[in-house]
Amino acid sequence: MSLQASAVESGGQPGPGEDVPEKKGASGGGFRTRATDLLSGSAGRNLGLVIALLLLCLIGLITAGDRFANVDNMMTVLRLASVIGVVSVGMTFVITGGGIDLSVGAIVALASVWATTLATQTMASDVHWILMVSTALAVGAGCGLVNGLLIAYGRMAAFIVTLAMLAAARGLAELIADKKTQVVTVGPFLDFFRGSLLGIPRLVIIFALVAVAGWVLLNRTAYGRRTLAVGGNPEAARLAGINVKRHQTSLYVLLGVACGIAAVMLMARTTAGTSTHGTLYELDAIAAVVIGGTLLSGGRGTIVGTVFGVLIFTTLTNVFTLNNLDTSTQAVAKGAIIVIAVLLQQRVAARSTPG
Amino acid sequence: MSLQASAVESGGQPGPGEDVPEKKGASGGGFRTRATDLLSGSAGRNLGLVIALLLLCLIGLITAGDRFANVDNMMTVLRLASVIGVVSVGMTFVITGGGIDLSVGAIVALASVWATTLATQTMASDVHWILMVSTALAVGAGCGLVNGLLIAYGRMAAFIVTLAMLAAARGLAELIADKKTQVVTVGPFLDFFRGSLLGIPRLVIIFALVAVAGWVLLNRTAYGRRTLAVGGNPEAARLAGINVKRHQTSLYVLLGVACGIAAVMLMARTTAGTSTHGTLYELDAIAAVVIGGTLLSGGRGTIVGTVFGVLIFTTLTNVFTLNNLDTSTQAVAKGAIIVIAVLLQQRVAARSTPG
Amino acid sequence: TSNTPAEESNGGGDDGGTTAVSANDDPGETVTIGFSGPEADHGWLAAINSAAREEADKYEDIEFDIAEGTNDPSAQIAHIESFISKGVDAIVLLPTDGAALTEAATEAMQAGIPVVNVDREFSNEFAARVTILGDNYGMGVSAGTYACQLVEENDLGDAVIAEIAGIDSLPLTQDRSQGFEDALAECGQDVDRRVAAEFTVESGESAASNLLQAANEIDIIWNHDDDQGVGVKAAFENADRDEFFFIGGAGSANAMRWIEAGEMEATVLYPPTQAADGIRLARLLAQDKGLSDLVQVEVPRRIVLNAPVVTADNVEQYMPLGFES
Amino acid sequence: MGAAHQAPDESAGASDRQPLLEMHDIVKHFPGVKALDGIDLDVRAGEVHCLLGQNGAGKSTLIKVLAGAHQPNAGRIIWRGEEVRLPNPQAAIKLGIATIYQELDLVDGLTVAENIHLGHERRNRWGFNAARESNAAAAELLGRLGHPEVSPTTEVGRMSAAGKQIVSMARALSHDAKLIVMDEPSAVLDQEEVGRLFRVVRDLSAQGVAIVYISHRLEEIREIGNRVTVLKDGRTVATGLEAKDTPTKEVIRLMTGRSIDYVFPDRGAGAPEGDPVLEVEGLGRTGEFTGVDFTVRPGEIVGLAGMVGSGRSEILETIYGARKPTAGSVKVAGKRLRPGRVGSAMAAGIGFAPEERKSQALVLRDPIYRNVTMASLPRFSRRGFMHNAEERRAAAEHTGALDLRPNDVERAAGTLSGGNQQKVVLARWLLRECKVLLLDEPSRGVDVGARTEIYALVRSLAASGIAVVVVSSEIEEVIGLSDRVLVISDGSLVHDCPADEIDEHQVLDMVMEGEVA
Ligand SMILES: Nc1ncnc2c1ncn2[C@@H]1O[C@H](COP(=O)(O)OP(=O)(O)OP(=O)(O)O)[C@@H](O)[C@H]1O
Ligand SMILES: Nc1ncnc2c1ncn2[C@@H]1O[C@H](COP(=O)(O)OP(=O)(O)OP(=O)(O)O)[C@@H](O)[C@H]1O
Ligand SMILES: [Mg+2]
Ligand SMILES: [Mg+2]
Repeated sequence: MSLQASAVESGGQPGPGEDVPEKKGASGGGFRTRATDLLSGSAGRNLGLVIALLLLCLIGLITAGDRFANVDNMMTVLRLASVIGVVSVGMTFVITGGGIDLSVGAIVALASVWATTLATQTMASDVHWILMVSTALAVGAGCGLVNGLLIAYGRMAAFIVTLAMLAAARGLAELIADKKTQVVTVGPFLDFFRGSLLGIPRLVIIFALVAVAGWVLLNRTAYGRRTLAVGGNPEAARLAGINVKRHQTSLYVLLGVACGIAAVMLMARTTAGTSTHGTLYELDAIAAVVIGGTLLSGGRGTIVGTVFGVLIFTTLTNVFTLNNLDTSTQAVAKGAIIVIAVLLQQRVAARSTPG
Repeated sequence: MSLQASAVESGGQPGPGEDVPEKKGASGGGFRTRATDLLSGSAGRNLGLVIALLLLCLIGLITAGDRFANVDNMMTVLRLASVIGVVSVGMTFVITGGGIDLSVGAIVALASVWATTLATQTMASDVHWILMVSTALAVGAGCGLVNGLLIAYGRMAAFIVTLAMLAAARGLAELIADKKTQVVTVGPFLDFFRGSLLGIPRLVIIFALVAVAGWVLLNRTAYGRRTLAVGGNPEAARLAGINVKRHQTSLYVLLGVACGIAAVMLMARTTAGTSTHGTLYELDAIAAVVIGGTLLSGGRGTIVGTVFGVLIFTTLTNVFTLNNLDTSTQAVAKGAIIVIAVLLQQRVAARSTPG
Repeated sequence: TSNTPAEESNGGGDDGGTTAVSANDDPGETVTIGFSGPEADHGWLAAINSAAREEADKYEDIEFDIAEGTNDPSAQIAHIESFISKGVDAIVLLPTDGAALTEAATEAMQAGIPVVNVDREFSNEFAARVTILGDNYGMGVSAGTYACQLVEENDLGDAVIAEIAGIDSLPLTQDRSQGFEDALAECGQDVDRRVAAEFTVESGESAASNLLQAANEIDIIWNHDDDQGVGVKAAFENADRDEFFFIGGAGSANAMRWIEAGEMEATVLYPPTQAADGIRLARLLAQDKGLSDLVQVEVPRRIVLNAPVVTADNVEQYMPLGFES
Repeated sequence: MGAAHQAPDESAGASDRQPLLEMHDIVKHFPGVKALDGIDLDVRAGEVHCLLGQNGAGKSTLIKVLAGAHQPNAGRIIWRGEEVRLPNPQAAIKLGIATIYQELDLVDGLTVAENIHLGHERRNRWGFNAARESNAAAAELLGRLGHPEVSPTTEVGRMSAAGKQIVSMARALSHDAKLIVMDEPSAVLDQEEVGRLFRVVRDLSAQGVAIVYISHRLEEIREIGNRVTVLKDGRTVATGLEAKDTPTKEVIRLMTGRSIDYVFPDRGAGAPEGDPVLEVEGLGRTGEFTGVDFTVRPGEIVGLAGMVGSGRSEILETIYGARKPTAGSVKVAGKRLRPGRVGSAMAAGIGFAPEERKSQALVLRDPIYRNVTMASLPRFSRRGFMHNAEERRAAAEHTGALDLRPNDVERAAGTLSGGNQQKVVLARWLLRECKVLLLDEPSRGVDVGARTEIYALVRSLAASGIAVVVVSSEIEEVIGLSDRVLVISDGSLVHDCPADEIDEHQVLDMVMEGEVA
């Protein structure tokens, strides 16, 4: 008896708005064991991603050998992944809650510029670098709040609101920075964030902390549960007593704060704040989230998947670079690999479901 | 006895995935008249857009006077609107059908490059420029077909597939063009497409034809009905005997052809084919479609709204430029104006509905 | 270490100028040179990349490690970090953002790897061993000065001068505009209309189309970039306007041909050979050689390339420098 | 169940013809479930063949196989003597099999006429949509169904569930079918509507069209059916039973495997006492209902009777705070609720099971336990962290008490059969220990066995001191279950009396006339 049979029948694409329960996610009735449960659960869903990542590493190992497989290179990949990773974790919440945010890159830029103005930096060197961090977080949260209020209480489409924010925040960043790159001069700030702990760069540690906090928040708290409900069926959530609007707003604020953190990390990494920071982060973050298995239509989200999604994209670029592939060929290969990775993930997920 | 039920006050955001009937659109049971019906229909939904556009024109008139309000300038706005307009009309179909396409800009680039290679142009000057046009259309249709097959039959998320296509098509365009700008040398081609008819540039006429054809297709044919059905409730469409996968595929092909047409128009406008053509068209087109009133979650689409959306964005840039506004201020103003336009549209739509 | 007899065919030939005087082109010990630049998403940058690649190919003692072009400073920093960990002998770096890459370059220098900074300058002079700059400010000045000259020659009085800039948020665009403005001020002129495009043909066309509507009569238009110039020129044709002097920037082969054909007044050169020069210098640095062409024995710290104006009078001379875009 | 025995005369002649449809040994697996495990069914032309079975027995799955919407893993389908394959819905439609699905699969954004003709659009000479013709045809079909007032140009998304049901029926009729499958068409209809539906069904079978009719209301089966097939756990347990002659007890025994007394539970001795816990005063919403006044005491069950569209759902939703009233107030235990705030109502101890479980109550993709605990998250969280094991245990306990099938709380709620989804919604509020429970159509789509359980449950909840308000379109249910009956007509409360002082006919009269007969 084929397991695929049921999957073949669904006519609709798994696109936005679909509310048919996913067949691959459904698990068996009476004869389910703990092990298959795990498999068909999050691990099963992520197995495809793990395989894709391993394959990628294998390719890296074969084609670039030691240059790929050394601690330094691994740390480079992780460090590169960490900034967009933090944004993607935040994005996972917004998408799981049924929203979308195109303004993340612009918010990162605005936060980085605001936190590196002469005024802020002077104050920060007088008092403490924490001032710069708070500025970035506050700017991020503020932008997120505006997004959230317009979307939830103003009943506007998230796509449009955040597109407007994308334009406005980047424009504002340019105005503040006067289109110049603002160099970070606060030594202690750089020392702290550019340092390592036990050989692991602090940026990577921050990413890890954000990812773990995100995982706990989504999977182990009432907040996460509400996020899933709001994304899965907002009307049902409302009738079950969840304050849907407030919750949606909070999701955008959360993502705004993540953007603020990312801005701080980027400032440390590049020792500068500029209005060009975070360019195209919106696409990268959404891509990582979606490739990780979070449904773009909301109601199902996975932080582990998102982290894998980010790692896959970053490793891909790293392997390409180590192999000296030219940009155009890289782009073509990247397109093909994304499709293959997702197909792989689907097949594995289908296979790991008990029948 | 009436069978109409009012939609329960929606608590959710009108964002992606919403399938609760629009509250603002809900109209009363027995006491509905023909006139209010019309208002709450497409005209009512577009009234806000008309007002937004008129306001914009008023601002243009006040701030730039004759320079804004002259035929030349109007034609310039229309000519600039026409390329992205054709793509947006195609995008309206895909979004109405429940999909999304991020690869439109890349497809435009690839089609323009492919149609202006030395080989194609040599052949075209020997035979007829129609060869260049057919090449562009075929490339567009081909890319759309790949998108459609992977999404509908490969059951992959449209966002991911078209993101992959975005990377791959642009990369391929770069490889073909070797990152050079390929100048169009086929005189008759340029003469034809850069010419005017009764004082109206041919490009504008093409846009008008595409828009009218799109309107008829969406509103007056079985294909359009099925598009709405497939986007609104794919399972219901399948049960009603519609071949949902084939239909979805055809939508992406349609958009691909629109991209091919846009590529031809762009080749004529810029006298060149290059891999940088169509940059960020995906965002522009989706923004125009959504601001026009098409639901991002599918099932409701309006070509008239899309045309207004395109015109609003193009006029906005025109007015800004006539006023010598700097780019950053433009961006901030643009963000604010988008939000205001949508809020306006919502209020007007709510006002024009009885009850 | 080299025992290949093929050196002549590799090194010499096409670029006679330097090889004649110096022994520096003789093969030395093989060195690895890392190169990182922005994404080649536009003609000038593509020319930079290919010139660098070609230059490296000429020397068989160069092992060329070219990193993927990227517009994300964070990713570029990663490139530098991986160069450091790979232990390359020298790095040629065209930063996406000079300030943002200063720290990474400094680290490389501290690791003993000489860094050649190309085009966009670091914010700290210890971050590079050599800095080769195309002079963006100078480019604006050249364009402005030439515009002044045109005003004078044609007796334009208070001329209507328009500027079509490139990507506005880039510091280099700001430098060019500043130079243009300063030079115009010298002769009592100013920029009446300014629009910004995005270094692409399409954005050039739409920016120029809108610009032409903004003013009925324009005397001089300076366009920052010849690559977007293809679109700018198409816009002129579309609007059927040619009452102005059209000055370009960068100096692509297209622009040179237009000048020859009289369709363009002039273009301000911004040579895409900087990276190629950077490769040469990096090789010399890595092999501990000097510049035997100069009196000075050492490789200099800072080289600023000139931004000459190409007009119908001298276009023939500059034609070979024009890059196909 | 005192419905009249009006047998259509044609049925006698129908029985000796060759079967129109035969299904043999149909097997259908879903991941982890055998939904169908060898089903046999034969249907003759011109008969009304009833399909009975508990929630989850496999009725809907069987008819989806028949409609080409599901592919069976094994089995044969024979149509007019020839074996056929139904790879997709088109194939079934082409053969002349039209289906009204349980989950009303209509497209909200299209009009009535467009939905009716979806997939077989009317076109004019040039291939464009013939809108006028399509509207006219739709109007004719709606007229046949007794609903000439429904405009073919209304958008379906704005119609009530009952309206959508009518559209679905019109769509099935539009196909010129030889067999029409109706999956619980009466679930959302009131008595009058059901009467109209039956007239249409009789018309059709008189024309030789076969009907497969699914319902959980046994009295309907008796009224309209010719033969009965009973399913249990994916198998056919009885087929070809005479609808008129088989005793109800026997049918229930076949379905459930045990004997159940299909009766309403006893009302406790004496009227409930104590101060009213729920007080609704002058509640109104412009255009929907006005001046609704009533009180409910602890332990009392109050039933709201009325026609579909009379505004009962709106009243419940307004009490619950899901809609903001334009007049009046709601008090719980003497404290006034903040109008239009669900949170305020919940905090005061009101629970609400809405009428449309799919769109209003359930997150279909989420596991059952999460749907059950959705309204009680704080109870399972310590400082914001969820106590997952306890959550699952509590959910399983309550779904078990409601006899959920399969009782596996990890399953996605969307994979449950219709009736079982309703039990999940009920479990949500049982978990919350409410003071007041508002139930909108609690037994819609629920099978006899479970229905009896739900009645008993509601009664025992009341006995434990909870005040219950029930809305149902089955007047019999309102009267049988409640202590007090309120009659709603056209948005206002027209009558309020103890349940044992009123009978079905009186209620029906009031509902229609809008006043006491
Ligand atoms: N958009 C609307 N504007 C004004 N009145 C409406 C609207 N929609 C429905 N109504 C009216 O509101 C009343 C309540 O409708 P509804 O179908 O919800 O009642 P109900 O008694 O709950 O029926 P059911 O038993 O099917 O749930 C009806 O009179 C209906 O005509
Ligand atoms: N898509 C699906 N995926 C997994 N299991 C399913 C699916 N659809 C139905 N089932 C299961 O198949 C069984 C039969 O369900 P079905 O809907 O046919 O029952 P039913 O007899 O129509 O019940 P009801 O009277 O409640 O409508 C149930 O156990 C149900 O959970
Ligand atoms: Mg069913
Ligand atoms: Mg109701």
